Amino acid sequence: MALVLTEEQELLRDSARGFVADQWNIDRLRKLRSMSSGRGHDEDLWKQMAELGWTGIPFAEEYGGLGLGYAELGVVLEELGRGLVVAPFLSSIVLAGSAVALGGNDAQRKSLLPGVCDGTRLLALAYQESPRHDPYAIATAARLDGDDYLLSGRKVLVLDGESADLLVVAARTGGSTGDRDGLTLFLVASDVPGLTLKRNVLLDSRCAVNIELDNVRVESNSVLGAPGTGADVLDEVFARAAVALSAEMLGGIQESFDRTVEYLKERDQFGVKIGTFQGLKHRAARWFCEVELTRSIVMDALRAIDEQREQQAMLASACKARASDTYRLCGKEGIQMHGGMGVTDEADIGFFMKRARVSELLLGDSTYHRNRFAELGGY
Amino acid sequence: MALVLTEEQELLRDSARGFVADQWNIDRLRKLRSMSSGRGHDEDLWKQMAELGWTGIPFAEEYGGLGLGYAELGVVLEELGRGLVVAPFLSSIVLAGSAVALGGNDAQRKSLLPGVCDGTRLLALAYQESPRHDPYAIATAARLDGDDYLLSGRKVLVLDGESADLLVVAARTGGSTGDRDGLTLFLVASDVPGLTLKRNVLLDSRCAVNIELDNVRVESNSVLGAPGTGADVLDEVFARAAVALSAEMLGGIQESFDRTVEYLKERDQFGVKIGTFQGLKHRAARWFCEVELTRSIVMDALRAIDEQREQQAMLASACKARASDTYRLCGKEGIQMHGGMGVTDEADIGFFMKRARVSELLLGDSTYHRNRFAELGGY
Amino acid sequence: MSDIETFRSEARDWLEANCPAGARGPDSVLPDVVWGGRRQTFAHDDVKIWLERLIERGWTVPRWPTQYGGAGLTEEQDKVLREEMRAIGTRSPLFSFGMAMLAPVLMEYATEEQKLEHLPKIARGEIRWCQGYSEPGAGSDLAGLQCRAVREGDHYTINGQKIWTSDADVSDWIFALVRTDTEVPKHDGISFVLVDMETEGVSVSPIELISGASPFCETFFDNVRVPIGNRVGEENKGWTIAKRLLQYERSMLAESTGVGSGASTRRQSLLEVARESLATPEGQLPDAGLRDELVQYEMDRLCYGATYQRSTDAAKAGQGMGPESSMFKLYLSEMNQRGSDLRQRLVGHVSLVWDGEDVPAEEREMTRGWLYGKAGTILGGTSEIQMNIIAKRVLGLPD
Amino acid sequence: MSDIETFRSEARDWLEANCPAGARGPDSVLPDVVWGGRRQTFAHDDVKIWLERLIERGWTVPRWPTQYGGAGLTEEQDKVLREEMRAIGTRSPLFSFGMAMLAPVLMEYATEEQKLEHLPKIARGEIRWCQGYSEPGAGSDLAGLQCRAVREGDHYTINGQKIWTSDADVSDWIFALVRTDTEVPKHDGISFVLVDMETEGVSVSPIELISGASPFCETFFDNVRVPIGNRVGEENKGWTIAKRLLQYERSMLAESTGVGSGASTRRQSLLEVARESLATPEGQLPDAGLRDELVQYEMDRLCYGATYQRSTDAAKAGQGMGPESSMFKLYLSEMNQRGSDLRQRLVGHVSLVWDGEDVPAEEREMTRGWLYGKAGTILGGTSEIQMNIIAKRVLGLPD
Repeated sequence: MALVLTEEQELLRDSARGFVADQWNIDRLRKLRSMSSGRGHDEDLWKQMAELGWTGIPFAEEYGGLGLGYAELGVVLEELGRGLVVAPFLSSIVLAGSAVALGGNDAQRKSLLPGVCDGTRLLALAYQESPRHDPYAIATAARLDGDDYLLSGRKVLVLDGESADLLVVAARTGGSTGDRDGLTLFLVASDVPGLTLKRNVLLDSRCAVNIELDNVRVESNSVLGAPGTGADVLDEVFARAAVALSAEMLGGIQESFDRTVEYLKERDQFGVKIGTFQGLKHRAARWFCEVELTRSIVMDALRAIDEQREQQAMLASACKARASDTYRLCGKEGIQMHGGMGVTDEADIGFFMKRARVSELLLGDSTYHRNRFAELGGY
Repeated sequence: MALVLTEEQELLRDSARGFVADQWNIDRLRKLRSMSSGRGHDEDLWKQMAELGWTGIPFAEEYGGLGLGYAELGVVLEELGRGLVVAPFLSSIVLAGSAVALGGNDAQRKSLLPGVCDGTRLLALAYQESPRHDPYAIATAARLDGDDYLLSGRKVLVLDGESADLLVVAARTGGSTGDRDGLTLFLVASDVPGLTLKRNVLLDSRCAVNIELDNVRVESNSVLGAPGTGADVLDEVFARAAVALSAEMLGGIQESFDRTVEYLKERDQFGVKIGTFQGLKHRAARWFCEVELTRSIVMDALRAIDEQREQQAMLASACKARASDTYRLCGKEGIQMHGGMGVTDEADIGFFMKRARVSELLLGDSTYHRNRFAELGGY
Repeated sequence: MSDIETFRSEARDWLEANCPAGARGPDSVLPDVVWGGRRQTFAHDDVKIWLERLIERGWTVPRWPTQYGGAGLTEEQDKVLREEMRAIGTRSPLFSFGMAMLAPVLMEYATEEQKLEHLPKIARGEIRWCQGYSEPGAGSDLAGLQCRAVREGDHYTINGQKIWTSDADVSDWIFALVRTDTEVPKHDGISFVLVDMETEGVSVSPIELISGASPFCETFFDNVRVPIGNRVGEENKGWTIAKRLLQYERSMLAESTGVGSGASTRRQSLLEVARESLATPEGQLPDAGLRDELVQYEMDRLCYGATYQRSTDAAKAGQGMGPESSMFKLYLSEMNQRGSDLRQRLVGHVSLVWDGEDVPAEEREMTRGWLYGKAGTILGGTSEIQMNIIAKRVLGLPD
Repeated sequence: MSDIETFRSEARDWLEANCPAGARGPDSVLPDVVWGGRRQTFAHDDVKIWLERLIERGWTVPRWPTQYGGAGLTEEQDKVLREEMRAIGTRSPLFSFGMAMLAPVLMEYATEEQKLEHLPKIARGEIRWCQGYSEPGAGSDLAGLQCRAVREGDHYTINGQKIWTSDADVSDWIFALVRTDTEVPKHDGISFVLVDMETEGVSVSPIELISGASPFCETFFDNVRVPIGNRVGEENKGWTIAKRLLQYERSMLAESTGVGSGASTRRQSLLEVARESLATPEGQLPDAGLRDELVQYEMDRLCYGATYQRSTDAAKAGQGMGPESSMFKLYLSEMNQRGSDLRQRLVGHVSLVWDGEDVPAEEREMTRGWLYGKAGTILGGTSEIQMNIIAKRVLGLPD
């Protein structure tokens, strides 16, 4: 696949861009962050996005999806990221949705995915336990009790977990913390006895919950696919999700860059536009290069998923590492070039920096992915 | 000790600076690099430096030294480094000289150091075997044969080895490559049977030899100090030498910075001095900060040796890492800001870049020292 | 016994007799800073008592002349006094922008009448001052300020707006730069005036930052009448005073964020943070990239600390570093940002929480602090301005 | 069979019949580049034969019109021809600055007479061209050039000096920018002229670089008489042509150093270098810092490769990237320097040898190459110039 948008993809992009411009503005982030309870997103907005079919993009038509690819998903995510839209896209569609699509048996897929595709069912993936992304550092235990499993442990940073109906929970049926083997995914309703959610509003006004599982009883048919296959599913889910998240980040990267360049053209200092200062010009030029390189690797990594290229996982790591570093640069330079205004809550640019930080640490920052890239490459 | 020069140190600095200005110029480097044999330095120059007493600075008076400290040694080395002077100071005085002073028994010190102090005897330290500085990666074997030892192995990058009368050779009397234990230092005349020198001219026009040892027979009294104490001596020698080398690097750092700033003030482009361009101004300002930080840590690390501070070794690593990175920056920015002229052999600035590279890799680059710092700090 | 030893002995005795228990030693309840001013309150009686006793003795500002509220101590005596205070674990409970920034320029530029009017109130912590320099339109181009003071008989009428006036909402007076001539080059039409914030027409509005509520405010002047006598120095010559005050401000910033006890506490905690959060049971950090960054940060701190030490030693030896102070502002603010950022990444997910039920309050504060630190390279002179100053004043590069 | 399939079949047959063994497949002895010109020699007969046969068919420059020495192929035919040549492991043996840089601007700006005079000789590799742009005093300010051409009747008399004229010592003609009017703004007094280097008064002196001997020269003009007819385009309008030629130069540089087979060979070797030099028996790199740098470099190469691909794909889709070519020059030259530098540090001590008896010649060449690479961010437009271009042309930042 060529690294340009097809005509269809351009139409999709224009439609998404128009939707975001009409239906969303950054001021909503100021409201969302002060809500101490309830769903962390706008249900009406989500319904509209579902009606446009976006929530079904990556799923097969037999499950109610559009049967499109990550190239298309990336187009939509980029526009959502450009507007800093808050919606359970990454959590329900990409993370938990992919886990079901990749790891579930046919019955599970048939029962769950249509609701995911039409946006009526929200899923969330509960895997993280350590301070930083570390997929095998899972201690949560799943103990057989008769025909049932009892789950006990603690999960953190479950994105959009407060609005999810059903959680995909990674737990151990064997091995010990840090082992790749012995991981199993479970489908757990969010209102079962023994399960406690604690709600956090993140820096970027999104919601995530921490979860306590205290001998939560689930039936054996709530194992997603087969016991012990958790790591295989998670590896693939994370490789895809890292790229999808990067696409969303790309939108914010581009927008914060564009806004700052505009500011350089408008803001007067010492009687001239600050964009005339070579010190800032050169930094803007280098920043431009980083944005372009990020766009390229995101487009390539999205297509690598659709083409099932062998290098997929390494590209995903290169992609997320670059997106993390570039978005971080956007936060730093965006604020610095906006000067005093940049650190006020009144200016929008700070929200890009905050989204950058959350996105950076989600699913592994550049340090994590450089390490992973090296491991995958065998050095 | 305060981080300023005392009056005596200022006098020493002025004297060294005057000597370098009168007796040396960078054009000599162009000549030295094309000499394919002979001593890699100017013997007459060395004699004069010895007469000025510099070669005896760090040694006790009982061995013919001046009994001064590293603070003073650093002052002289900085001026030598500023002029890119080629002389066996680091090799004979700092590396091998310290090894004898720290590791030798009294008889060895009495017999060897007076000649080192008055410059009539040149020593060199042969330790390195691996591609990069790695003090315990020594395979050269010292095998007991009756009362003698037979040494076999290969040494690389023995600085000024072509002019040394006597080599301090690190070899194994126990353990295996990579072990800290089992290292012993030997005094080996450079003309003994079984020892072959291969001469290399380095990038910066200094000389270093590779050495083959093929069952070189040495008597047991040529063990420096006691068998098995090699690593203790080397650790301390390298901590000191890293700082001394950093002081020398500081001179080149300062000089290449000063020359480039002068160039920015002189060179016309687009009808103005290139020093008016803010892009270059800001880079020069940051470069200035790096130079100042380097000066501070070098001064502090030199005094830490004289005060025998506990943190000495960690400071030495922080110092060499910083000096390596800053000198490298000097090479990069110095050449870049000199533009096309900067890459011609006619311009002197390139010689600073070349010296920077050799100095960077000698005794460990910043990567090595960050790692060492972490190990010493227990993380 | 030499004079200085006599002084030491007397100081020790006085401190022993007068420093209340709550203001010293491990039981000290002294807050980080008592800023003074009309709205000052005291959480503990001992803090108030200690302040009052120091004021009485002139030891809130020991080196100031006695007529201005000080004790007229020599540099040497001052040093001894500080040593003795440290020995019992106490310090002066009073610190303010008035003491650190305004007073030195008043000493240099004000009339005797002005000094007698204002300095004693600063020394006694009666009046709290804030700084009216920056304006929304001017930013780094400080001298491009527009706040206008029109002379009308015996007073100026001031109209305009200041921004980044720290603590304006809790301060009593403001020292401000105003434009008194619009016809001349921008540096030549500025005056330095002192304004009582209770004057009609002065209003203050706090600024919310990316980190939430902040000490910064916008301060508005709407036909504010200020007596001519409140001007310091000549009319239109205020820029000289302004620049001098900025030097004092930079020194204050460098000292307050320098490599003192605070910073070294923090150092400790960054490595501990890493260990707690990520280390293996043997104390090794498994993530090579983070370990490398941590080492680099630690090394940079050593280099910065040595540079700060060198500058102090050079100053003692009479070799001031001058405009190199810009280097400290530039490097330190960025190094602090890096350190703070690294800490956040080391602790991972809890650092992402803006608000929530499952994250300790001190973690949320750290996150707010990290965000607030983004201002470090902007306020008080942006990094770009510091680089300009270094290029021009230190390196002598042409304009 | 469609036209294009017919063409493919014919091309294949012709190649099969005419490409000699030494110019194809694994046994190819084709040198990296045959530059042509009067001093061209051939190390192997097959190379010469192959060149002659391609010239005869117009396939050294397949898309050029036949009257200029080409074969008038369409873009599609050209693509097919390349595919067929790749299939038997051969390529055109001729490449030159004349083909890549001069010819496109001649096509656009020269008179028909000039085209007929020069293009066929370029197509046949008879004349080798070099570029007379830079001057010692002008540097990045290319338009500030001083080399003077004074019109005297039917000729110009040229006096001045050019620098960085690659391969001037082995070239036959030079295309040069000269100043034909000193009274007007600098861009408006420049003309573009073609000069036979055998003309009296032209002399060449090679430049020694930090890496040793180099292809670069200084070229001196001492009262050199050049016919007016050798000027391309109007007098004093040469700057337009000059800029256009620079675009072709940048494209050439981007392609020749792009992510083709050469670069990927090198990629292979950098990781291999690391393994050979430093790896444990299990293939792990023990030095965490170097491993991290290596990974970063590898990732950057992927990003750069994707960007190059994207630009190619965009061009195919008719969405040219335009001045973004400056991005390629800027990023690639720095990335190459980093890669080369990293390699040197990976191999360690042998990389430090300038000359010596105990280091293999290819290692010394790598070291020279690393040094030579320092010119990558300077020659052909410094990185600073590229950043200026991006800021102005791509981002639209004001002057």
